[in-house]
Amino acid sequence: MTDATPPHEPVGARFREFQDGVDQPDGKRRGRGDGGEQLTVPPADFASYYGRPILKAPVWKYDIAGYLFAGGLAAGSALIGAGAQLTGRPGLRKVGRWTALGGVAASTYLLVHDLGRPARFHHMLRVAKVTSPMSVGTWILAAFGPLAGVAAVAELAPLLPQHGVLGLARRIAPPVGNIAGLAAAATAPALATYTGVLLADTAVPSWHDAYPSLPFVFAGSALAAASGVGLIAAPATETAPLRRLALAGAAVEFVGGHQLERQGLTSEPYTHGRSGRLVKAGRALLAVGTAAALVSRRSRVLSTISGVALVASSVATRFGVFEAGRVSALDPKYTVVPQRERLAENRSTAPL
Amino acid sequence: MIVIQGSNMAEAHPVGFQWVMEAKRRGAKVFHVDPRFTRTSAVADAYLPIRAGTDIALLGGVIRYILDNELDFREYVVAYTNAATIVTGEYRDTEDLHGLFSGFTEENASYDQSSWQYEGAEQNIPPRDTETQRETAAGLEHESHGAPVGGDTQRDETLQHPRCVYQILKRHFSRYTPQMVERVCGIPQDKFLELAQAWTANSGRERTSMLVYSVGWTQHSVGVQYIRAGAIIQLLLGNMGRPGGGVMALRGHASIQGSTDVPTLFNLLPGYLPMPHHADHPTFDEWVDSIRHPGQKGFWGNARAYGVNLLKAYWGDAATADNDYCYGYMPRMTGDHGTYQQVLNMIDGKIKGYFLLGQNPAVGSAHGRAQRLGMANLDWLVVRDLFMIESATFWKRAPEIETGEIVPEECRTEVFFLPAASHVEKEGSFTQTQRLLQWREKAVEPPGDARSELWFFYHLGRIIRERLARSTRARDRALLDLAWNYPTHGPHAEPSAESVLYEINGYDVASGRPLSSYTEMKDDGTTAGGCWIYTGVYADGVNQAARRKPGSEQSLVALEWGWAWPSNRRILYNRASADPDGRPWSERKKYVWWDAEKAEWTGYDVPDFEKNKAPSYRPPPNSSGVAGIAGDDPFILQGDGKGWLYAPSGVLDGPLPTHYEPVESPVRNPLYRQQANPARKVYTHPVNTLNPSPPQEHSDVFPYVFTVSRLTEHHTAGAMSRNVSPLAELQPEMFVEVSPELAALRGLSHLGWAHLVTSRAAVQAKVLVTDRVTPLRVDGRIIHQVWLPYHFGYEGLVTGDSANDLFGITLDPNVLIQESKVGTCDVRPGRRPRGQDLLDLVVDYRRRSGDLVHRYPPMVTTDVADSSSDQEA
Amino acid sequence: MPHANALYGPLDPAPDAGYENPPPRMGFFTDTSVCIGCKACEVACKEWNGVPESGLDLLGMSYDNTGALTANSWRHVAFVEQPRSVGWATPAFQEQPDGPSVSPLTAAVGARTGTDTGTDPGLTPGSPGAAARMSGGPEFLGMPGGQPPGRGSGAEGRTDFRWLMMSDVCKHCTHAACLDVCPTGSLFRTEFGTVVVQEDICNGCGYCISACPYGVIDQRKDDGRAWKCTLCYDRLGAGMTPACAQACPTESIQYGELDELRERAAARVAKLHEHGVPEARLYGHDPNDGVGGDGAFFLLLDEPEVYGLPPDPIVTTRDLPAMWKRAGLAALTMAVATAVAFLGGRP
Amino acid sequence: MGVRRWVERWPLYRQLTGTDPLGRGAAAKSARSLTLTARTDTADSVARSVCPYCAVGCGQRVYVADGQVTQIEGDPDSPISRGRLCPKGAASKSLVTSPLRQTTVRYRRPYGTEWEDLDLDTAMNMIADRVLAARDETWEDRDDEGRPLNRTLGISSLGGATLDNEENYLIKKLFTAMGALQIENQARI
Repeated sequence: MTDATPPHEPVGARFREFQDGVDQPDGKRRGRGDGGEQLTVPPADFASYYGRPILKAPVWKYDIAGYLFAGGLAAGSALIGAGAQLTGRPGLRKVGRWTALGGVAASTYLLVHDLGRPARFHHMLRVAKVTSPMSVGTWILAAFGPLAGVAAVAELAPLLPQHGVLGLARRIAPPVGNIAGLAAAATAPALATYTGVLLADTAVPSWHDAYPSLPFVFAGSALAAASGVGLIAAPATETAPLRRLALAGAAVEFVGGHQLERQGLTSEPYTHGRSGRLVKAGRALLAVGTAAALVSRRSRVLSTISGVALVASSVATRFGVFEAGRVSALDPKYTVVPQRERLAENRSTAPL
Repeated sequence: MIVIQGSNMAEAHPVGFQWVMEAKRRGAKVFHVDPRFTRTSAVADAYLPIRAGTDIALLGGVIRYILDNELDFREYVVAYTNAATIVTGEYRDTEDLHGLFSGFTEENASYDQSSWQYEGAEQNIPPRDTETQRETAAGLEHESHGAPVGGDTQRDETLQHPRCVYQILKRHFSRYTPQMVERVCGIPQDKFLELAQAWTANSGRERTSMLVYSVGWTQHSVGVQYIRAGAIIQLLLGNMGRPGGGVMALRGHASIQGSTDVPTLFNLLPGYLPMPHHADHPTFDEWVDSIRHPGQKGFWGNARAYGVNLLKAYWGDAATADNDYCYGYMPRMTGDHGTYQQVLNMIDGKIKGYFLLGQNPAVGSAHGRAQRLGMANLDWLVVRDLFMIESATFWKRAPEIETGEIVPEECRTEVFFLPAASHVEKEGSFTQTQRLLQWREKAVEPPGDARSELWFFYHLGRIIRERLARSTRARDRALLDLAWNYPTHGPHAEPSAESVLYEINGYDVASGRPLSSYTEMKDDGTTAGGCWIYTGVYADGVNQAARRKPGSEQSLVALEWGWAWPSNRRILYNRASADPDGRPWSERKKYVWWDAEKAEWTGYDVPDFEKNKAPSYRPPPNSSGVAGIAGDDPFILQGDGKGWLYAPSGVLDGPLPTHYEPVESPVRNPLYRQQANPARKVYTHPVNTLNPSPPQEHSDVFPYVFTVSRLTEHHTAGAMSRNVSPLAELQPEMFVEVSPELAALRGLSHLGWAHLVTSRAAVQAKVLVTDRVTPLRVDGRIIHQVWLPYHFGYEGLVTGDSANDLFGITLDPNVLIQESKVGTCDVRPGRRPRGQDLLDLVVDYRRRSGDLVHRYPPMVTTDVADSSSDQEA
Repeated sequence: MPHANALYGPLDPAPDAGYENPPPRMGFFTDTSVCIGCKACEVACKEWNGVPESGLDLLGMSYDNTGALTANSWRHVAFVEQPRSVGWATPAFQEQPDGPSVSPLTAAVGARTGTDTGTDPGLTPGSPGAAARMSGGPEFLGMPGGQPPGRGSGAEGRTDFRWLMMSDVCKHCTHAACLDVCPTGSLFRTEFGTVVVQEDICNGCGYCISACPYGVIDQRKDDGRAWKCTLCYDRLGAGMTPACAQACPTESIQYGELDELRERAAARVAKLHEHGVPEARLYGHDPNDGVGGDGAFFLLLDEPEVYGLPPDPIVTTRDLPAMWKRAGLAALTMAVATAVAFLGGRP
Repeated sequence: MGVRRWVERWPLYRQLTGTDPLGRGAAAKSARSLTLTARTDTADSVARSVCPYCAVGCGQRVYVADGQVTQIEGDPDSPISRGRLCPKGAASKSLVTSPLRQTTVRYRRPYGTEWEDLDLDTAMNMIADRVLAARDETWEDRDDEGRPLNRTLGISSLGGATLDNEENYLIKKLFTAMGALQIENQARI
């Protein structure tokens, strides 16, 4: 037997990674001892406990990113539905209402699915806590969901027989649907924007620091996505407001997104890495979608392209923001450095 | 001040350590001396890194510092120790003989102790044959009392006589200078002086210092002398028998103290009575006389009563004065029958059956491979444990299966695994580290087939006696006459533990009244008692060990919590807490004192002195027994009532501690030509190879020092922690701690693998590179030490190689405890080879270091030039 | 009406949570200067609360094989090896033939142990660079010497050394973000002022986990619910001491009325300062800090982040009113934008 | 009535009508929290015991319910330990209730490759047989000079130091009467 490198058999999966890194470079270098070489590790400008995150990363799965998208889509669509209803665009109204229902159903499913104990979903209704955006959101969803449902179901009225009990329903449905549609639209902006608070009201550095802008990003993204669906599905003759809405949504999101990148160190995840790429992709798609919407006019193809881009933009933005939060929680840098800076600032401004 | 050395108290005894922290809070300074920086060092006021196995050199340095600067507590030393006693002119010191004392015989590597005696006492007692004493671990008999001294001694209380103990001590330790301490131990002189100054500054009338050790001291081939060295310091500084002083032996198991008091040891009977030796004790009278030494002073004068009571307790009505109380039934020792000798005999096929009772030698004993090979060569093995331990599954899971040394289909050992009851499933008493007996109540029934040892042995005895009921053979009389009638209760016929405690305590045979003190024991057969030092634990028919008056409702001494032997005393020799006139040395350190008005000793503790013996009492000439102890002789179980700085007999490897290198050491002894303990117990057996050490050649094949010990999170051989999930997860894998410097030298990386090789085995472990381990500069060389926990084995929730596999077997001569705190090894990166390759690796090391099987380290090396004139490469 | 400081600032939390005449607020003071790292707290907690095993992994983070507070470890003893002096002791390795310290390097290696699963409960890998920094202390700026360890000796070697140990636990904040954001009321404030997850209520939404500024509360994946220290709510109700504090051999973990603990802690810091340990400082004791003071606070010997604690945590709900305002504004913007889009095109 | 009680137990109702409008404390208390008790309070019995690990001798209280150990913790009355325990002592409940504990006799016959089951009585009798056989086979009556030996060196024993004094006493007594000399203990190690 000589000093040949023995076989490595990782004891547990958790060792595999460092086995690769640990047993080779340092050991060999030290073993030879031929001097001069730096035994260094990447420098850091802050202290931590074994470089480990101070915070727990969100345990939310991508369900929640999906929820953010679906909820926003539902809210925007409900608004569009109501707008179409009030301005006499039945095709667009139908699309809006159906998308709202679809969105809220999906978001409810995703929300429940993400729970560790889905069977206990109803525990959300034990309390109503203004300190808990999720509680507030639950109650908003509890209000919005049925309303959106009624509004959407009302669209089925023409399928009902003319006579009998169902005939009565056929006659009552449209006005009930209209009331429900307007009521849903009234709660829709809250549904779209509370999610900004949902993320911001955490210790996750990149989310919390973004609290002034996240509701706007999400509001804009919701409008853009809903407009996108409308552009795809609604009769071309009724989509004019959607082009304006897409533009408005894009504007709101751009402004909000711009702020996201101006909040210091915790902006980094929005501009770098996978999360940064997602956010950037979202913005690029938003620009493309908006531009396409503006020039599409009568072109069905362009409208569809625009719609798809806008929806994709919203998805990318939500996933990007979601991922940025995870990244910022997992690196202690984003926790320690801003807090240190804040302490230094307080110290320098504190009276002696 | 508290000096912790040879102990990692915060890790191994965390709850006891609360008192150290309490003292620290009140201003005490804590010093920790240890080969590596531990959790104890982390909270200590000073940490001294030391080379494993050199503690006597450091302690000797402190002794020299005290004597040179006359910092001893002179009044205490003159009155209470044997400093003034004059030693015979025959005595020659290590100073004269290159590290040997006078009286050494090379043939049997042992000392004739006659030249160590006090002046005038040379012929008074024929010193027992030292070789026999070594074989029978006779040093253990002194756990409760000192060795005998004959007649009256001559004293020079000015301490000027060249042959008085004080002057002998001074000369003996003269070469233990700070420079020498640095050279031997690797402790910088400043650090040494910090310790020595603090120790001496915190001792005297107003202050006391405490010394704490554990198996870091005992598990050496010179282990007993480590403790002697500590005791000398504590005596010189007046720290014995006083509150906040003493030498604290922190023992490692719930009732390991009890296991020596009521021993399951081959050489002892309960109460430290010796097991009869075929040549020394053929008759009852010879046995008794060998204990009490007619004409001797002190409490051993009553040894006949203790012996008779034990035999009465064993054989009851059958034991009468006419048959010497059945002394003839007793088995006789002929030599060393200790656990390591047994294991070698097992390998040689001499032993048929083996009981393991809550013990796991496959992991917990030195030289694990020898242990497993021994077990694989038995007829039968009974394992009683809570868990399926390594010692029960060696026949299918031992490392030797992989190397082909044990083949299940060819291993004949029949194994019985019997599940044992846990500590909450049976009642009984534990004796903890301060001799305190505490009774445990039974909480629940044991599950399934699990039973207590009490049940097992009672019923095994019952069955065996039933089998032999019609026997007429003489050899079976001892079993048939045995007093074996214990009341039983419950569904499993569990014997009553209290009835056993009652027998241990002793009782009046006629009335059955429990004895309240060993002074009530009679030598005429009218009383019986199983362990004289425990008499009183059942005083007044009350289980005193079960007393649980809350500590908050008592003084700090807490005399009404449990029961301590002897006679519920909490600090031994506490007469020394008062000055010769019986007054406390100081108000701060008041503990036990003479109340002149009532003419009795009184205080916070039970006085360790005859209650009404005045300080002014002087024994009449030629008095013996208790009457021979003067009113100012606090050490009443010593033959002369004095604390022994110098031990004229009883310690087999010298009257004074001397630094010898561990048997396996990379260093030539810098102090003397004599390298290692010349009187150590050696086993020459093919399985027991030893790594070469200077002045032997090839010691550089094993250049590094390794030491092993406990982690807080695990318990000894691991059965009680590696099978318990909340503990297993806290230290989940075998590891080795190495210094950054050794890691660089040997190409080890943090969390990578390394293996350690000795001439016995190779053991692999994950590497923890840490600043807590430092290289040392020893005698001009850099010495690297590594540390391993010894808890791991191949069974349980977490497993790993066993550190004890690395050790060979060499024992301390006094008590036959193995040197398992220090050895030499090589350290290599990566995992160890497996199967035949593993054997080849070890064989290769043996080859490179000489033909070790036939070449043991020489016992005497005084003919080889010492290191100063023979600088090693 | 809710208290003016209901979301931020000094507050006695139990009355604010609707308890009339509550018992005094109870808490922990963990004095790390006397911690011996025995981990009795970790085990005693698991035994009492039936907390499952948290994995059998050697992490190489000194003696810390637990890694972090998780759903399966409600007490976590941190171990930090540093080549720095500890005020009460003389330099440990003075005059030893040592090279430079290896602590930063081993910490960097230890940082890489773990998995990416985050809370399984598992242990998230750390960043080696940041880990290396921990053992240097705040004023330690460069990496250890530019040569392999062992090369140098004497004066340039390490001499000082200290081994910090600290038993971490849920802080039971005065303003507990986990509790604030819990949508089910599973997390609630007890009459003792502590913060407890009610296991019969929690539906595992996970919001509390992102909200905790200390990274304490955690989801147990195979169970779905969130778990953390309850400060032994059941034992408190029976007038008993929490399991960890009861077990702690050296009184490093002290349990009692928070007001009294704060006084005790201040005295202890003063004493340590007096005895040459100027780096001793309290953490989480101040009712004016970002979480209104912790119910479990600490005496530390280094910066909080060295122990894995945030240096200046602020409860996220402090900004909640502002967040709602921004959300309202955004909602309004959305509504207006929609209105304009639909109406603006029809002059 | 049922509906009313149901509503009154609804935390939201308590929020709106009680002292805890934000629903962060009293109003949110669950049914379990309202009835929570310490299991030490509801134990059937408490045994006063001593920790089985090291030799410090810390006091333990062993709580039992339905014949099972439900908790082991430090005994605050003990002047030695003052109610404290180290991690090992604190793990005592896990020790005695460990699922890894063996509760049945296991037997490995010579040259066997697997464990077999064995009845406890049978095992006791088999062990007694083997002890007597080994003793007879290796009995030494006298030494070369005719001095008594009365012993067998064919039987060894190694005991752990977690055995009780009473157990050690019986072990030593029986083995001594049997002539078995080679009785050793952890105390030697």
